[in-house]
Amino acid sequence: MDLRFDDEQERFRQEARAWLEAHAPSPLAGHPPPLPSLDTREGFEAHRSWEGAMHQARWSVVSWPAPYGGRGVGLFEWLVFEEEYYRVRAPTRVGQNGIFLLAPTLFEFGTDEQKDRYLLPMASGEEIWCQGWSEPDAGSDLAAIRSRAERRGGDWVLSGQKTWCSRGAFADWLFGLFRTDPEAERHRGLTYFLVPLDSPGVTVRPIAQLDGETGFAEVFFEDVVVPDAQVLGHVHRGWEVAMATTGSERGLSLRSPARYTEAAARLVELWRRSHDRHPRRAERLADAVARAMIDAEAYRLHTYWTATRVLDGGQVGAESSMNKLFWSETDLAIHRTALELLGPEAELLGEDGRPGEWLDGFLFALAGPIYAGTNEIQRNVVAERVLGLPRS
Amino acid sequence: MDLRFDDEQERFRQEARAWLEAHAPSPLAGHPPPLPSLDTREGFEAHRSWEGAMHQARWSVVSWPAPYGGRGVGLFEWLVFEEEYYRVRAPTRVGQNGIFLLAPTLFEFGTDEQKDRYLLPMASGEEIWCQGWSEPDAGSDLAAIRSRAERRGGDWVLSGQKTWCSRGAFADWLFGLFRTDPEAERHRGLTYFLVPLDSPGVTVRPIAQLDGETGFAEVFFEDVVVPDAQVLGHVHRGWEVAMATTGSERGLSLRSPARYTEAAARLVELWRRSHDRHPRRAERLADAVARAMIDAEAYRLHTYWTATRVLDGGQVGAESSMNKLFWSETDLAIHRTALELLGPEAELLGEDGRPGEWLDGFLFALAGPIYAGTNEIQRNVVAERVLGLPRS
Amino acid sequence: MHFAFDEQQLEFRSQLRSWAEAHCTPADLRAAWESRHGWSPDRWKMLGELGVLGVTVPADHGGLGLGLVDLALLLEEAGRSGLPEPLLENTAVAAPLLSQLPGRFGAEVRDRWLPAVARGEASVGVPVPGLSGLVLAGSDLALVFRGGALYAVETDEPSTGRRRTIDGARRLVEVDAAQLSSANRLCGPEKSTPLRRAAADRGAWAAAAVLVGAADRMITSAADYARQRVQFARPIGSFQAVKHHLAGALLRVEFARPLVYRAAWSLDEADPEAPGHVSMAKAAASDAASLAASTALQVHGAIGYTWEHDLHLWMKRAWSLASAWGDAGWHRARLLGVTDW
Amino acid sequence: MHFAFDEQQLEFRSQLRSWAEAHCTPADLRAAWESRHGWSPDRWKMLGELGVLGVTVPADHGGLGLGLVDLALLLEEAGRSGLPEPLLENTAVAAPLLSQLPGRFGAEVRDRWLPAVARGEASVGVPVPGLSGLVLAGSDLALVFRGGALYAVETDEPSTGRRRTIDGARRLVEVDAAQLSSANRLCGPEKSTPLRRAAADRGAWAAAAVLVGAADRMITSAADYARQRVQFARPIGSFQAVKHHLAGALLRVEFARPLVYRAAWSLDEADPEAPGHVSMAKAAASDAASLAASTALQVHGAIGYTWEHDLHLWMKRAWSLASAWGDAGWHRARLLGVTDW
Repeated sequence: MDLRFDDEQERFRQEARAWLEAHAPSPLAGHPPPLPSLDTREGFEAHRSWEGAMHQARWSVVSWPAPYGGRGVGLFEWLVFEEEYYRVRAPTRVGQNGIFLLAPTLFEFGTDEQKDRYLLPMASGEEIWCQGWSEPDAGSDLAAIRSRAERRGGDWVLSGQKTWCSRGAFADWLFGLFRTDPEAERHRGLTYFLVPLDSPGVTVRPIAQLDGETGFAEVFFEDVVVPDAQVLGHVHRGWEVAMATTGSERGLSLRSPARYTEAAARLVELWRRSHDRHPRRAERLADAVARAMIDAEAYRLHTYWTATRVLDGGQVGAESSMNKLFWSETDLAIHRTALELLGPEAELLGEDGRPGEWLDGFLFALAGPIYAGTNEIQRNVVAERVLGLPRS
Repeated sequence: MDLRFDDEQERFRQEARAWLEAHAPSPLAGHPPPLPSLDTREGFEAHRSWEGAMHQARWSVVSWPAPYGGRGVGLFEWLVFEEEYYRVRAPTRVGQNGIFLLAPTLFEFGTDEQKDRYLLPMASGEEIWCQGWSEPDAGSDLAAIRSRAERRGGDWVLSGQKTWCSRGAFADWLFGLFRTDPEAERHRGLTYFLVPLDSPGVTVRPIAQLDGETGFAEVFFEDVVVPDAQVLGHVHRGWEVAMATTGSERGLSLRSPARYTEAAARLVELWRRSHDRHPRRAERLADAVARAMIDAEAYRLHTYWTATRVLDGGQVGAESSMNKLFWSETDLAIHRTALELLGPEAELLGEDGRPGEWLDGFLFALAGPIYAGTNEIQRNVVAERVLGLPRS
Repeated sequence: MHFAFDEQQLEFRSQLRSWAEAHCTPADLRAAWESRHGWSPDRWKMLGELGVLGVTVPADHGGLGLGLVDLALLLEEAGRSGLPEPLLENTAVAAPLLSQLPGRFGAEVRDRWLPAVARGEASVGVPVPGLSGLVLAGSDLALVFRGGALYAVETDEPSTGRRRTIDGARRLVEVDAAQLSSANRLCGPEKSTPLRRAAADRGAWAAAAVLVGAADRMITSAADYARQRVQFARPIGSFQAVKHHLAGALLRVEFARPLVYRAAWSLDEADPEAPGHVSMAKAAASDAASLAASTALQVHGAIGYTWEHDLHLWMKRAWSLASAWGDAGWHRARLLGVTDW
Repeated sequence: MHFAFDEQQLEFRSQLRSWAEAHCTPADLRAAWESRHGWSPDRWKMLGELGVLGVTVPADHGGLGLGLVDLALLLEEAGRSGLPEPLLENTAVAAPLLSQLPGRFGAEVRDRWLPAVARGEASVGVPVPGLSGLVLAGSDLALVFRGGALYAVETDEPSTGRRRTIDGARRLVEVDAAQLSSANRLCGPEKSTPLRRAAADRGAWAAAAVLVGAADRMITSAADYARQRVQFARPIGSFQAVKHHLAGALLRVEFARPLVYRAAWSLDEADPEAPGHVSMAKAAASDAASLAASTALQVHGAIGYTWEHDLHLWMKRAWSLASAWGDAGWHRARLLGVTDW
């Protein structure tokens, strides 16, 4: 056991820190100002430019091989980079659906042509991806997908409807599952497609979320023609291909621990400040603050633990479900506690009419137990796969 | 709306208080010393004597009609009596299974002969009853009962096994369900029997509980002969008869609110004392203490609310499940919080080698979410009957 | 001892419910949120005509001269319907406060404004504890405690410090200190302190009543949704996880309710324990509504997270009122005397 | 960065597990609870022979001279098997404390007792924070902090103040103040304070490790039971309520574990942050074990509430150790510097 980062990792951290401190838009002093909200057209484009700037300096996808814009570093270096990224409160990654959800699948199942075609524009932010998993009648029950792809000539013709496509309002491409064999049962007969959202027949309907902004969208497909080159993995085997991606989503990459340790550190700061003005309120909430702080740290260490196992040749299995449960609950606990610390000010929006950082974070955290597989589904998975309890 | 007790009720309260203060064994100063544990032979008999003393003064069953030893008072007077009973920390009622579970059923379904035969000895503690619902394979799934009663000559012959019979180790009689029609499905074909535990063929095996004492027992029946006079209600209709009883158990009578308001008041006392010695621990736990106090009070008021509806001619339905969930959770919260207030002393037993009041109360409270229908079953009932959600 | 509402009280609730079903639909709520103050002076007038705004106004000022027990079910109904108008502030706080204003100037203010409130022709703003100087947007008169004194400030549109809250119907404006003067000063610390405390208690109680109604609505909506939404070829309401979430949330609402009703009684009776009873009610109702909100959201899933779905109209009211007038933690702390103020 | 145990550490754990399966069965635990001190000197000797008791004893005193990281899995295993012997107190607290005793008398005490502990021929008692002067029953030597000073008291059976705890294997005896004198005084406040603090941290850490093992065992047992127990013609483990209870409890254990391992590393490295890391570990492990206990009990139902069923052997250990060495609340408060002491 060795819990120190080695010299090279420390140098990598310093290099990342120096670059981020100089370039990252952030609410912190000494940085370029923060970007407008990701969920507006203007903010989306500003975030896209930031992805481009990161790509220029090769910080966009540090763990990818150099030909695709990365630095070919390992899992721990990626975690170190994330820690630095959140430390300076750099912008939310508008490219995260592509980079963290699709890219691992592309690396595993993509042809060389596909990798060459999609990875660089993804890393640079030129092409932003949204996901197309859910449908109106296929939420928790993802295998109930009804959107179809039919063979016509040498191409595929897509029809149907996807929903809750995060980033869908302004994204360029969508990845998702479509039913290619209507006779097959549920998980079978699905195929994984890559679809440009400017294709004829695609209609994007932005959906406003709790804060009134359009963080996701419905996407309608009417006879959208897609060539074979945009099928990822084997035809009819999309479920297995997709599961690799949802594995990464719920596993190590989507919600890096740095996000929670950073939020927990801010919570402790807020607590210290409020202790001066309202000592008894702060004493009362000390337990909840420390709880949130411990959970954030537990998540970080658990990730290191899992990362070590992966580097030693192990697999990430149902842990991804445990991770998802834990970070979503931790995120809610951090933000609920912060709002309690704010007391009567918790309900106020900012002078700009938008939720302040804690209320905004709370609204965001509320979605955590729902997306990427509801927490109810995840608890089933943990009970069945880890504890061996029988399926209902 | 009028939340005052009337003059007559206040006089009744004063009379009960005066008698209890003079006679009730209690840990409080000025009282006869508390009785030994109910779950020992010696303690059981001491508690039986106390029931006798209460009966002599007509305080044992205040709400029953005078011929059966009561005062014929109403629901609110009963609640007032319970408040006074818990206020002086009088002994646990060793007769409670009979008085609170069986008696309501006897009043509703019993013949005049049965009422004359059973109620007075029950009120006086001469005959202490235990319940015989559960069986090894019929716990949450109570309708899976397999103990049988067969017709032989003019009598019934009982065979099988009951378990988790509270007070069973030392009780005199058992009431419970036996299958009289083995062809009938689950809830049907059961009959409600009253069985003396000294009948030939009955074997009682005391079961030690968490604290090492024998609070319950297994009861084995081998060809136990029982006459028709000991059938309560119609043959084969025992389920309906029993449900009336479990309705009372989970409804208004088994766990009177006074138990929790008294415990919550002691908790607040403990909190005040610990605030002197460990102010920061106390500040930290103030929230939990207040929560417990509020919940105890909510349970009391909710009971008054329901009692008013019953007196106005309404019914107690699925509320009994809500009550059971609420008091069992409240009881645990009160005792957990007390143990936290005790800090490092929480794990210690008393000088006498027995758990002190808080640890003892905690162990007792732990059983709450299990007996009288697990809380999981109760949540199903609430969801299905109150919220109209579909059965699984 | 008779812990129940009477026929008249139940009947008044039914009337308000029928009215709200016609005039306070989710579409009406959305329109209100888009409007200047977040609520509608027209609907305010209708509430006056219904008699709702006069419940706590003395009969000699054009009201019904009733108490908070008579108001309880109406506020609960306001929570259930999501009514955006400042009902709780006017009926539970401003009207009783106006009734008690001391002195000649106090009598003038009362005589002018109480009848106007009862008729739904005016709304009187009161400051929310902890957010000093902020009153609801759209108030014609603001009663403001500052520096220990109580002032009555006529201003239908303070220009500075407009603040939105997470509840789109609940907007606050700051009363400019420059507007406070000896001319509109009602009384000094000695008389204003008990008035301020009483106002805070009545506000906390009323918020609790509204919260119980909102919580009830969210649970009912989620149960409706759970009966209809099918996944894995079953209504999701048949899954134990969904059942138990909803049963747990319902439990907290059902046991908060009698605390709220009892506090109303205690306030009406001027029971010295009333502040403690209010704190119990507000703490339980705040928690019940917060739990109902997160449970309803989880049961709805992504659809509940959208602006298009109506759920957020109640969730946001629940979050706002759970924190306003003292949050659950503050009221629990007050019960044990361990607050900062 | 390599956050994993090495082969040797895993192998040692396996050895202890095999040994415990043979020598520390539930029947053995019950026998220990009935015995004089709650644990068995014979098994203590066997633990010495296994090398377990020498892990943290320096090589020149007959031990392996290893650290807490090497001990972590062994303590976890002790929790899993319910081992009644005072393993955590001797290996994690007494041995390191003996190793650091100052002065000539300190050296004498060390030279005499460390090898005896390593061989399983003696047990050294250390006081539990907050229960001043109480040490485990059956200790041959007690190291006692009193009035700022540290004493070494030889006494195999203090006569006064025997106290049982809820854990039948964990009995405490009071060291008589009359036995403390200048003759057995090891050092004064200046030297004893850091020793006392270090001892408290190592004890809290070790308790966390045992708690994680006990929690793991309770969840595993409950899952086994849930697979077998049939109600409503289905194994109860197929009900979502049971699944979700157990998944929730497992989650808390799995995320407490790395906190425990990290704290061991930090203590071994004398990291200045180690006390905070210990507090995180103990808080998380205490809560995880308490939750595992109540979850396992609820899954078992009435059978789990009996003395005959083995579950209570672990529940009671969990309750005892969750409160000993600083409970979860105390450690969380320490993280923010808001404890009473």
